[in-house]
Amino acid sequence: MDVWLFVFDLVLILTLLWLAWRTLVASDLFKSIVLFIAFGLLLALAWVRLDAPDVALAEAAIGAGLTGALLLTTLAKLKSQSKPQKSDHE
Amino acid sequence: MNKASSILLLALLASLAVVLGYAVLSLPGQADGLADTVAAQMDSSGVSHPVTAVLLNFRGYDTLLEMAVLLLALFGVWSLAPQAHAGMSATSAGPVLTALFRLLTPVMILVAGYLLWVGAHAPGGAFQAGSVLAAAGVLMLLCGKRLGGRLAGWPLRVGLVLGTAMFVAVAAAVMLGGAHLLQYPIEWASGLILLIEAAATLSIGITLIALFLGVRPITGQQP
Amino acid sequence: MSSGLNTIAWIVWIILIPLIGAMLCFMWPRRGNLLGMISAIATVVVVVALYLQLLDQGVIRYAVGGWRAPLGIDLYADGLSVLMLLMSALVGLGVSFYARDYFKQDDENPAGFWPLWLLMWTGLNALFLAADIFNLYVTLELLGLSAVALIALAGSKDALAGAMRYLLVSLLGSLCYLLGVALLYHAHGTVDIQLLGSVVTVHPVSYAALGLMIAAMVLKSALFPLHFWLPLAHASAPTPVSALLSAVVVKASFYLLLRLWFDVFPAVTLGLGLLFGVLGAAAILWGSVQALRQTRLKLLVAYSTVAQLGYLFIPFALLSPIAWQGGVYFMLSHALAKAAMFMAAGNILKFGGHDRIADLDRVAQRLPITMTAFCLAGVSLMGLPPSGGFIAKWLLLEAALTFEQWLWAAVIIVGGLLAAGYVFKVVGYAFTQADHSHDARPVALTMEWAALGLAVGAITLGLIAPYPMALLAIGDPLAIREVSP
Amino acid sequence: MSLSMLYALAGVGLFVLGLHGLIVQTHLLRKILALNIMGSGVFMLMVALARRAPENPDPVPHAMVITGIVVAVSATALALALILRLQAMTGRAELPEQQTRP
Repeated sequence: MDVWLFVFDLVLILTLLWLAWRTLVASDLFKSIVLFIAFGLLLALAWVRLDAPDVALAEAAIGAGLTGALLLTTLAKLKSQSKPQKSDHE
Repeated sequence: MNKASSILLLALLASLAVVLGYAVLSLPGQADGLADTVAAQMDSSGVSHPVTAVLLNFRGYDTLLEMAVLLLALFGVWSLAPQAHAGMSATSAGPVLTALFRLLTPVMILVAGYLLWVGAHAPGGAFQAGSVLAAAGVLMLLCGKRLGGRLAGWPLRVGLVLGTAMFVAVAAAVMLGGAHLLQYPIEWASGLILLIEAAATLSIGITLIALFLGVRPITGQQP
Repeated sequence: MSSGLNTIAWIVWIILIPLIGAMLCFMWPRRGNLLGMISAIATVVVVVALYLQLLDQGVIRYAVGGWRAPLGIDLYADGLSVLMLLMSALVGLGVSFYARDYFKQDDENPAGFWPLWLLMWTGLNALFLAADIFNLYVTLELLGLSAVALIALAGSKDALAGAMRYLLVSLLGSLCYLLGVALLYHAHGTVDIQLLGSVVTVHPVSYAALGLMIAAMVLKSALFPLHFWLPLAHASAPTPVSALLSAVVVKASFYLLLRLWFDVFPAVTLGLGLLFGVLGAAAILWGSVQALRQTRLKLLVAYSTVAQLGYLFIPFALLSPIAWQGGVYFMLSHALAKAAMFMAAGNILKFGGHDRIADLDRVAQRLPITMTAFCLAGVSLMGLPPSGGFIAKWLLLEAALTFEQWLWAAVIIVGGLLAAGYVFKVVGYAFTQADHSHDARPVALTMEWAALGLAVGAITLGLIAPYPMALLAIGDPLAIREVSP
Repeated sequence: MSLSMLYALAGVGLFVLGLHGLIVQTHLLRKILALNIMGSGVFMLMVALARRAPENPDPVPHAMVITGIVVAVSATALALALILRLQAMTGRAELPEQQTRP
């Protein structure tokens, strides 16, 4: 195996794990979602490395793209819903 | 959660990770699963791209049920959601973004068509095409476009159901000739797969847009 | 004539008809009740047709797409799967009649009860006929997500929280299951149950997959102490949905557990059975005591489900063919009795506008059909003759006594006594006058008769025991023939 | 260690990480994110092990994962709609038993 490719894979995997962890513990929900979208995009890269271009396309479009958009609109709606009651950042 | 129980949880999860990791490492290092079996039957599948052959032919029944799951998610969201106009508030995107999105939309629809077409012999297919279509729709919504009241009723419902309905119709129609469910006649296989995929692309796109909207659109017939 | 009918692949239509029905109800919401009832009746007819076909031809294996496993997906019907299909068909028919009057016609929302319920029925039927563990994952999701949406239809705070908890539990279970599927596929290169059964051996991967998949199914079957999500979800759902969830949906994951136990992992399950039995016994005792303590009728019925599900796990510890027969019979009679009981509770709730047990206020005189249904269902839950519950407990007791397992016998008997306690608690209040009376709202007659019909079914099961037993023997899914002398 | 085993172990890692998040996080949106990460872990294991013979990757798991991704987005959409309704009704996007003090 090519050493540089191996290093690349290792960095990719560690970044994915780090992003997943940050997504779950980030203090701000908006930040969480953005990290999750980044996670999805890097995951698509991992699929390419694993010779699964079909999965990569589906992941980039559905997994990262649409799920991300869904999460962001939901967060916006959650915030506008809770505004009338009390200021509540989460 | 207090400190003791969180440490206990970490220990439990760490041992789960070790057990699962050990199981993974105990798998044979060289194995190609069903790759050869799939390759042997590619000629009679109607397409030349293995993943599409598995999704639409060999394991087409899974895909049929999966379309039903997508439809189910929409039913669930509609039964939960309030009724509202089918659009975002008009101020979602600034003028520059709006212009950019206007430009992007036709390009994305073209990309969706290409992905659908290319799926027969290269990476791509209905799900990827449908989601690109949905992305185009979402951009249009962000530009302040709305679904007219007349389109929001019956035509929208047809669009949502079309993919699953076409899949079921083709799957059942081939049984008229005495074949099994989803057993396409070889000479028609590629045509039927394209037909199913085209309908599925449209429905997946529309369903994902409707899920993004998250409201039941107000229909035209209403007083 | 019979040969012509026998060549039709009913097995496929059992899955397609409710799916088509769901789409039709979505397209024409104004005709929802009519289209829904037609689909429900057609589904029942097709299930009966498959039953007759099975009696005629024996076990049926059907290759979807004409490819066979491992490349394609097979459908498989034996006695156990057809028994489950018949059970869901009976309960489903009763629920369909009941729901027609329960949900008011809603033109504004095309995605109401009928499309969701018919998709759930699709998922159930597809699950009972699946012979492929990945296909089973898709059917599990179909089932879980439709159940969530149906619970949330009630719209109350409790229902939404119950639905949310159910969704989290259901998705967690599905993901664990899917990880097990992934491990098994990569170890053996197939996802077909029959092929897997012949190659799964003692190996780390087998144990990891076994643990993940069994844990997922135990979580979804709400075995004590993993039942925490069940009572609120089942009690706060709309009544027809409560009936479906308690009667059929939890049984679907138990059915899958049986399939995994007997067909995929026969080589590696040693030792787990006793644990299941102990947890089942704990569920019987704890669930019954909780049921006794409830002040709300629907919650009482839901906790009774926790207790009754415990009985299903006793055969794992007894490991005798008679015990397995008893367990399956228990599943059938509990399905009918519990559906009837939830419907009766729903009628009482609708009638008085509340389900506080202490304020039932002579409901027995005022809703006699409903109360009869409640009592008959109670008879089956307690296990009194001549009900289906009696036969089931009799078989379980026989198995326990043959092997001199006194402790299990005691648990079975005490569970019956506790069930009598909570049933009579309700019946007692139903005959007494409350301190202050409430105004009552009318209950549609079909809703009363649907409950009574299912309750009578639960009793009748006690009189026709040979037929289900003969059906269960087709294909020998519970390995009864091998073991018995 | 081969590439596919490395990624498969990463999949196990994501699964367990997500499980931890699902258990300890109280906000429902985070629980949904956690479930999605768990799902990604399962998908990664599935796809990674499909290319243990790099010259002959197995297409069947790829198809299964595409199915899984669509199922995941369906479940996520339903969950988000449910969270919105729950918050509209109770003012909080948490389950009653896990609510932190206001």
